[in-house]
Amino acid sequence: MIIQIIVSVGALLVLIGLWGLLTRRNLIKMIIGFSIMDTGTHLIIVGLGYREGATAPILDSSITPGTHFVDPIPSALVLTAIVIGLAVTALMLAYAVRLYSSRGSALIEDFKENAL
Amino acid sequence: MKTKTDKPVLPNLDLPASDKGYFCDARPEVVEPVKGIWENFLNWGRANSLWILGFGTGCGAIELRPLMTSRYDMYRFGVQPRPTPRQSGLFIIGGYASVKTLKRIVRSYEQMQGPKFVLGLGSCTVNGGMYWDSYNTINRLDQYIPVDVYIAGCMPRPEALLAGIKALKQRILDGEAEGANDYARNFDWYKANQKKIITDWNMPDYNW
Amino acid sequence: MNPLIALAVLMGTAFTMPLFEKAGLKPARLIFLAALTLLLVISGGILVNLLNGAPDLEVATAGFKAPFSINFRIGLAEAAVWSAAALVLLIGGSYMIHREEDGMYDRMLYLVLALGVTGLILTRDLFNLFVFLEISSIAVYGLIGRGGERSLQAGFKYMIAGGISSILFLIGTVFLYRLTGTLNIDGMAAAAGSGSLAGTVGASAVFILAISMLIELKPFPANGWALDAYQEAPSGIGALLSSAQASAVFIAFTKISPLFGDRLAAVLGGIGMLTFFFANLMGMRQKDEKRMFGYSSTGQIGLVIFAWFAVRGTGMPETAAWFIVGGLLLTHLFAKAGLFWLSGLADKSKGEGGNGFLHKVLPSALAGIFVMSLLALPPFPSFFAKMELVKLLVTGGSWWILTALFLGSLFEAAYLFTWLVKKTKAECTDGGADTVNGDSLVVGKRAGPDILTDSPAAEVSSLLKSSTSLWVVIPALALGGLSAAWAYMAGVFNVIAMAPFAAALLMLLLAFLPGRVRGFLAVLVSAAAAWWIWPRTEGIDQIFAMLFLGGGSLNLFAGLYRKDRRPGFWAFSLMTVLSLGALVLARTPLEIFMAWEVMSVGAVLIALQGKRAAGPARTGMLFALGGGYLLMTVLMSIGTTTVLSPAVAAILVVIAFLSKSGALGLHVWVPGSYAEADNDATSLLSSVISKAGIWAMMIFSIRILPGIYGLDGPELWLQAFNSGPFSFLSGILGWIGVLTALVATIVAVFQEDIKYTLAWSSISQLGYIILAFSLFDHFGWTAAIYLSINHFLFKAMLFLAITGVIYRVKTRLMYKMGGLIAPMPITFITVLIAIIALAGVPPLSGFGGKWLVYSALIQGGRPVQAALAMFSSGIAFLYLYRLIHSIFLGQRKDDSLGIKEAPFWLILPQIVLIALIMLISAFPTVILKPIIAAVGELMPAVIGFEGSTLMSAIGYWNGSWVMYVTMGVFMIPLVLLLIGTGRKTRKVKQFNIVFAAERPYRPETTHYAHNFFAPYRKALGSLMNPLGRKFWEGSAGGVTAVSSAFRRLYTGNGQTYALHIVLFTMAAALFAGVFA
Amino acid sequence: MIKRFLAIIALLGAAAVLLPFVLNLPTEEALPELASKYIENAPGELGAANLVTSIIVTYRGLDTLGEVAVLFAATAAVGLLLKRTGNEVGVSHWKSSEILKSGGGFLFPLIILYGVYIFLHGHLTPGGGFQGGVVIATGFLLLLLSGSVDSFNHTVMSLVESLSGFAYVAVALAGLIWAAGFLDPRFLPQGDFGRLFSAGAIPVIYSLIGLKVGAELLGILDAMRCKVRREGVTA
Amino acid sequence: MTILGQIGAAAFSVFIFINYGFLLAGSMARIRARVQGRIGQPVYQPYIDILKNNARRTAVHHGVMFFLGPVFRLAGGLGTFLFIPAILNSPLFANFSFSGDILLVMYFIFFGQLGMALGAGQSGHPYSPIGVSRGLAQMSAFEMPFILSVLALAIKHNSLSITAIVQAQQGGIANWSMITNPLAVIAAIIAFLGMSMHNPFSVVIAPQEIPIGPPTEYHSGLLGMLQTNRSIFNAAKLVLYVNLFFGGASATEGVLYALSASVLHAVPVWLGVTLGVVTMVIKTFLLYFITVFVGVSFPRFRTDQSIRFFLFVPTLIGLAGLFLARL
Repeated sequence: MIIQIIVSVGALLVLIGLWGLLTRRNLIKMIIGFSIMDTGTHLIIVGLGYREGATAPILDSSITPGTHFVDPIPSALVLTAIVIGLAVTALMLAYAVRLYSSRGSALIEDFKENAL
Repeated sequence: MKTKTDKPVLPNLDLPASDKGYFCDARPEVVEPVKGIWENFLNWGRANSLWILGFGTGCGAIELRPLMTSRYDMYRFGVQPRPTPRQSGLFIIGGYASVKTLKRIVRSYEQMQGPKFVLGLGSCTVNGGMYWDSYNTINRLDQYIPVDVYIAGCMPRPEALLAGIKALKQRILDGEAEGANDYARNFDWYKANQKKIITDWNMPDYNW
Repeated sequence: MNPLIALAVLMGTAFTMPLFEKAGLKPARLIFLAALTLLLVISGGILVNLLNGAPDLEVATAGFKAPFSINFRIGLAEAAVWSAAALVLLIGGSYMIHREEDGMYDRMLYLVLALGVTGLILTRDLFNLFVFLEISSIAVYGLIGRGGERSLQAGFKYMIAGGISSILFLIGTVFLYRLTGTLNIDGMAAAAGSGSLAGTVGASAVFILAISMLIELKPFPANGWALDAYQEAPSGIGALLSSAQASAVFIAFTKISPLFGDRLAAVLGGIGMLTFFFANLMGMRQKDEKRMFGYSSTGQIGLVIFAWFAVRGTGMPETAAWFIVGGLLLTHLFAKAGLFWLSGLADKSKGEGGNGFLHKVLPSALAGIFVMSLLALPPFPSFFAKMELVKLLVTGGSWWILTALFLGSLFEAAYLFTWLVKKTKAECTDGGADTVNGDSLVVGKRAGPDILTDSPAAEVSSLLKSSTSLWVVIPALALGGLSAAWAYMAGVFNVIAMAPFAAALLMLLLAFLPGRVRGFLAVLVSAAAAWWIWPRTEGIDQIFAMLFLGGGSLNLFAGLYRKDRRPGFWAFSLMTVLSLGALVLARTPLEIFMAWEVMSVGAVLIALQGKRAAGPARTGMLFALGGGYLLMTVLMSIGTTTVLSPAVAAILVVIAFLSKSGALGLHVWVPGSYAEADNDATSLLSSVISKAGIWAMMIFSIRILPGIYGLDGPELWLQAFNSGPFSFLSGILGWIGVLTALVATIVAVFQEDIKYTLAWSSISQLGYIILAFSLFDHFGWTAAIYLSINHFLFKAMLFLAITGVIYRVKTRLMYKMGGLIAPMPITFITVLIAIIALAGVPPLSGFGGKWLVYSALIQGGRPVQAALAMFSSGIAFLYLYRLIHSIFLGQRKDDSLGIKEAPFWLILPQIVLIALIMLISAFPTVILKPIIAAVGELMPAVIGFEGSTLMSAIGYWNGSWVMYVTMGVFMIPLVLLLIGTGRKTRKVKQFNIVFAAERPYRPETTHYAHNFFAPYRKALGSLMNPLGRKFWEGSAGGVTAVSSAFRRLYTGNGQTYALHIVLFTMAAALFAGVFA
Repeated sequence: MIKRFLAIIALLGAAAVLLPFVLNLPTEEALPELASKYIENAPGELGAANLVTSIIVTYRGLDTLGEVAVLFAATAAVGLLLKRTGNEVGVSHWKSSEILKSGGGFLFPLIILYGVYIFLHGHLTPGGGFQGGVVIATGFLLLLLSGSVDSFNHTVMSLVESLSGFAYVAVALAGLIWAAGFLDPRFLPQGDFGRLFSAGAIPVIYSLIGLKVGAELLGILDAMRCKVRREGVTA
Repeated sequence: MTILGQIGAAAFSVFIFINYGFLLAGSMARIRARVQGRIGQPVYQPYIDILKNNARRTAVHHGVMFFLGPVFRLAGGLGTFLFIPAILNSPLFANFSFSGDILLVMYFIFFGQLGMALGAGQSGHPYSPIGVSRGLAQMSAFEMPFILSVLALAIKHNSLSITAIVQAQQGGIANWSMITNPLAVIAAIIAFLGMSMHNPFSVVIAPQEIPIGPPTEYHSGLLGMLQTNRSIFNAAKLVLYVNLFFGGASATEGVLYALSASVLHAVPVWLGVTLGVVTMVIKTFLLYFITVFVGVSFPRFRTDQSIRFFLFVPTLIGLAGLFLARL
């Protein structure tokens, strides 16, 4: 049941991000759209790893023999995904800065130099 | 083929230098007739096949036309008109010959081949006729080109022309019609007379 | 050799690059190149021991077995692509250093890109695949941005697309993990096999994964961003993008393809073919070089994707599948990288004049090799791969895909060849011989003989100075090695098939030797080939072999008349002549097709050497390739269940061969190519190479087509051609032949330019040969072979004589010449004998040909065609007289006063040809007996010799007696004339003519040559509009209009591209039926 | 207008593609076989309390290596794009509020200490190298925002970054030479479970990653900080 | 027949038909004069003209090809005649017809034209090439009807050899080609008009425009040779036409032969041959009349008009003749 909610919220975030990407003309807003989509995806990844009534896979004093653990692999994957998302967003922002400084406008349609 | 040995060459002074290469500058040569039966036979052939050059130089040309009609019919005598001097043997100078026409007459005459005959038609060729004192006609034709037969009259009728042709035929048969050789022998005299009267001579001295 | 060491070294150097930077630029660059070299060494080492039969290399990480940790597996395919990518990366690195574009950050990103590419190729783990995909993408994002303000925009659009694709990949991966329980691709494939992905979630997850990878491979509707990237990225990066990175992503794509269902596979294959077709369609209108290469590489990758999915369904063994896909992929990798680098180097050396340094020998040869390999021409691996692919499609009977493949390849050939021609042909600054084509008069300045400007020494030194172009040789060498490997695998790696390429390569390598030395070498090689082939063939093959090789050597000998080096001419003409020899000896369909393709493309390359030959050569190339594709379809259906109905196969084969010999309708390229080629090259083209089509039609009618349809034995296939499935052929071919002859002759009459006249005359003579061939009986084929030999003799004579004339008079317009009989008597005699023979006037051998054709036609029951043929030979008489009158007779112009006779090299072949023609005319039995015997083996003999008279059912001809009577009748009047008027005749000059009692003014005004047959033009005026040319130009115009319509799709706005991607995903989902 | 309409269609299409995922999610409770195996024998084999860390650092160590490379590439690319082009005008001091300046000064050492704690105890408590690095970077960001320092010492930053990266690769190679495979941490003793110096080389790897990530993010922030001034357009 | 015998016979038959050619030309001129009410030139005038031309003492030539032009022309005329069997079944008049069939004859006509054209070309005079271009254009046009008619005959008699065609037409007027295939004969006759360069198609040697066209620079001995050729070439064409279309002349059959056979029971060989020659002379004389009549009564076509004329109606007639032959 909780997985249902998490995954649908994740999917919703992806759609919102996509909507932002497709309609907003400002570069920064497009990048924000991208990061929303990233977050949505990460939510889906973690959501799929969750098991009802299970706890984080860290063996410390509070673990009793019978406890169930959540699936550790998605959480490992999500870490990498987040870092990669961070890297891509950083690079996009750098591009946005350079594009803005070169053209003085932040609207995507002003950058149609090499049409055809 | 006649190989070009050390024959005297005409100077062709009136030709511009650039055109000298276009024209042959050899002198005309005397070709002695072959004596005896063979020459008579050839003369018989030449006499009975007189080809007239279709070059109406003066008012006499109109007299030539009736000869083609059935009334006078020159074809009976083996005479027929030819368009180019190369192929014709007889050159009829009909009437006055202006200086301008003389230049063309000389070139056509020189381009005719072998035994060639000239028939001066009308008194203008004899002594200038009514134009004897005109500034641009010549008075005596045979000072410029050798003439075989003169037919007097201020424009003699076709019958007279036929008689003239008949007389010419007789001269050929007798072997006296050697105008070509005469022209070749005293070529310089003829040429001097011609050049005296023709001023715009832009042609070679002898038009092969 | 553990691949992980390579990974470690790359990362270590990348991380510590700032330290080396502190130590100075030199050491930093050294370590950078060292790392790349180590990568190449490791990948090469693994490839070598895999080739020596070692099993696939399995490498685990982190000390645990596969499912628990990430593992690498390197099969032969991965190793090959990896080492190829490593090689390209190394060269790319040195290119970057040479261009001084390598800051510290650039080198870091470059190493990371190398890391990404390696990882992509080797990893077997899905998420790890994603990580390496992101590594290479980010490295590329960084490197693209380097190129200046406009490359920033391209970089940003690239990132948008990359971002969307990575998000889709993530979602797909995690859902697949959730369903199959493992991230290892092999594990997933096993789980998919056991049905765990059957549900809607499984299907959509696989779909999303496939689409994300596909977006990375730049599919058609959604690759606007890729093309902007190609256009704006610096050439070095463009090279890597299209070669190393694209191949790595494709290998990754193939690794996950076992997961796809059949329907999804079909959709992806369809998208691949769509990409190939539309990318090339749009590439046709490109002005910007790099964007054009972008279109070409997206198209090629699309083709590779299509090939992968086409091969997948057929259950063919692994090696055969990779033979096709590997061939296409590796050729594209090296060729595209080479092209990008060459265009980069050319831009940099803009200063050296014109289109950079490409028109020098080595760079142009390299550009040629790369473009030819992309066009899938022999001997490159892509040729063999495309052959197998076509075989697959033909047996599968999928005609629409085949047409799309052929059309796409033709579009690609169009724009790549135009680029090659524009770049490698030095602008003919000195105007060349003035000419007129069709009706527009193009007057060029006086042209010296077209000698390459710089001497050999300068050439080699400039080469060494610009060291980078040495680097670019390496991909060419790699391509050569691959070609040898693929040829070996295809089983054609033998002396005969490979001889043309070896010869061409040798000639290009010896480019620094003086022209005449290489010329002699070429003549020796072709003569040796003729001598070698003579005992190995018999019957028709022997006759045509001698025509091809003997004739070829003669023409090559004539080529020695020019002192300059002409690198292109010697290489390509020798290649074409040897390929003709290979064609005669070829037996298997592959050998036949390979030899045919080399010959037809070689002919176009020979024509290309002419000064203004760019336009016509391009059309010629398209016709050559088009014909080749049709032929390939038929040849590839051999040995398989014959899907082609006999009529269709016959039509395809006939169209292919007729396009080579220039029959009506397919002739538009012939006049231009023949006229604009070098003068002696035209002789080779029209007298020797045009016959290949005729010989090929004969061989196909006897061996190949009957072989396909099981009609073995002369009776059977003769019956097939006269009344069976192929019977319609003889009628149509007959009419094509006679109409070609008629129309070509009429057009030839009105040409002002000699070479156009002779080109049209060649077409009409070929029309006669096709007419004779179309009878499909002993009489017809004897006539066809006799005509071919005859046409070779007098056409070679005509063209060589004309070469001499043009060489001396420097112009090709007939009315500007005149009176050349005096300075060039031997050339006059040659042309006189040639036109007597061509017109078919009795004493000479030409009449034999005419007699054979007409008697064959009458006996074959085709009087109307015979009448039209005789009428056209009547008209042929017109342009022949015009040719000899305008050039040799009439008034001699002043500027031709100083010229001398044609050079010795041209005169000797002409004398040999005159002797041959005289021999054949006086004793026709010498040539006709062997022909009758040779054709007699194939068909029941219809005509024969009784003594020296050739008897047919309805007529007879005694060549020797005709010659004796003519000689007798000629000598007696001559003697009479010499005796009679010879002595009296005096030689006079040109103005001693009766000019209506006036003196002629100028030679030009007294020479009647321009518009010689004006009344004919007035009488037949309406017949004259060039229908053939109008049709082909119309269709070409249509295609380019469609192409520019599609190009408007790419607006250049990043957001629109994102929209395209999402809509593309949605459309693909619809087709793949993922939803319900 | 057309674009807006197409965008809506595109969105609906995307929703339709994502719908099957949301509707019929796989719901079986049991962990997949691979995950349960990890949980059983990870502590035994590697001795790390935090199973996620053991997966990240060893089992899927190549991913992490790749990740570090990704971050490194991103930093290099940002550096490439935004490197000093020399036309910046000297940036005036950031007039930040008094609270930020003094608070920042006070909080900075605590944040750094907290960051170091995270990546040192990566194998025991949740979190690890990446998270620790990010925390350290935020510390420095605080300094930056508070305006008390206007630039960082580049040589130190790049030194730390390249050395830690090189060390990481060295550790990976060490695994190959002494232990069972590339990136295998077991060439160091496992020590006793739950202690700081346990689970072989995992803490070493994670701290190296922490340092590297911290330095890289700092580099990105530093690059972003310098505002490029174009004539006439004030930042 | 030994080689020498054949050559002797050929020489004899050439001698006969060359003189016939001269007399034919002379008599036609005389008849034309009579029509115009003139007495006209004597019948033997051509002989005198040739004698006069050869008797010229000087001559001029423009080069080797110019000098060889008339030789080519005469060789063409003689060759065409020698390849046609003049009289059927008489070895004396069979000439060298064994060396080639109708195609050889049709193409040998070009030999003469080519030589003439080359010689005229080198004369340097613009009128010659103009004449040649008109001549070639017209020749290529009238070739079409001639080809179609010849093909019709070849199809009808299923043979290309002239002797076979003549043989098939023996035995009375009913099986002359004129009767069996009238359309082909009409086309052939129109083509013959074109060949003979008489008036409607005399644009080639139009005296007023371009003085006698191609041979404008020829004179003395060279012109003499051209005139000899005109006679033998005319004779050859006439003999060819009679052989193909009007039953030819045979030494062993024909009307005259039947008459003399009824009188003499056994007709000696020499009588048969002479009767053959006489029939040939009569037939050719009447055939030549057609061209003279047409020539006298029509104005001259321009070249493009004649091309369009030949390629329209006569070609259609020829095609009809062809289909007629195939029935």
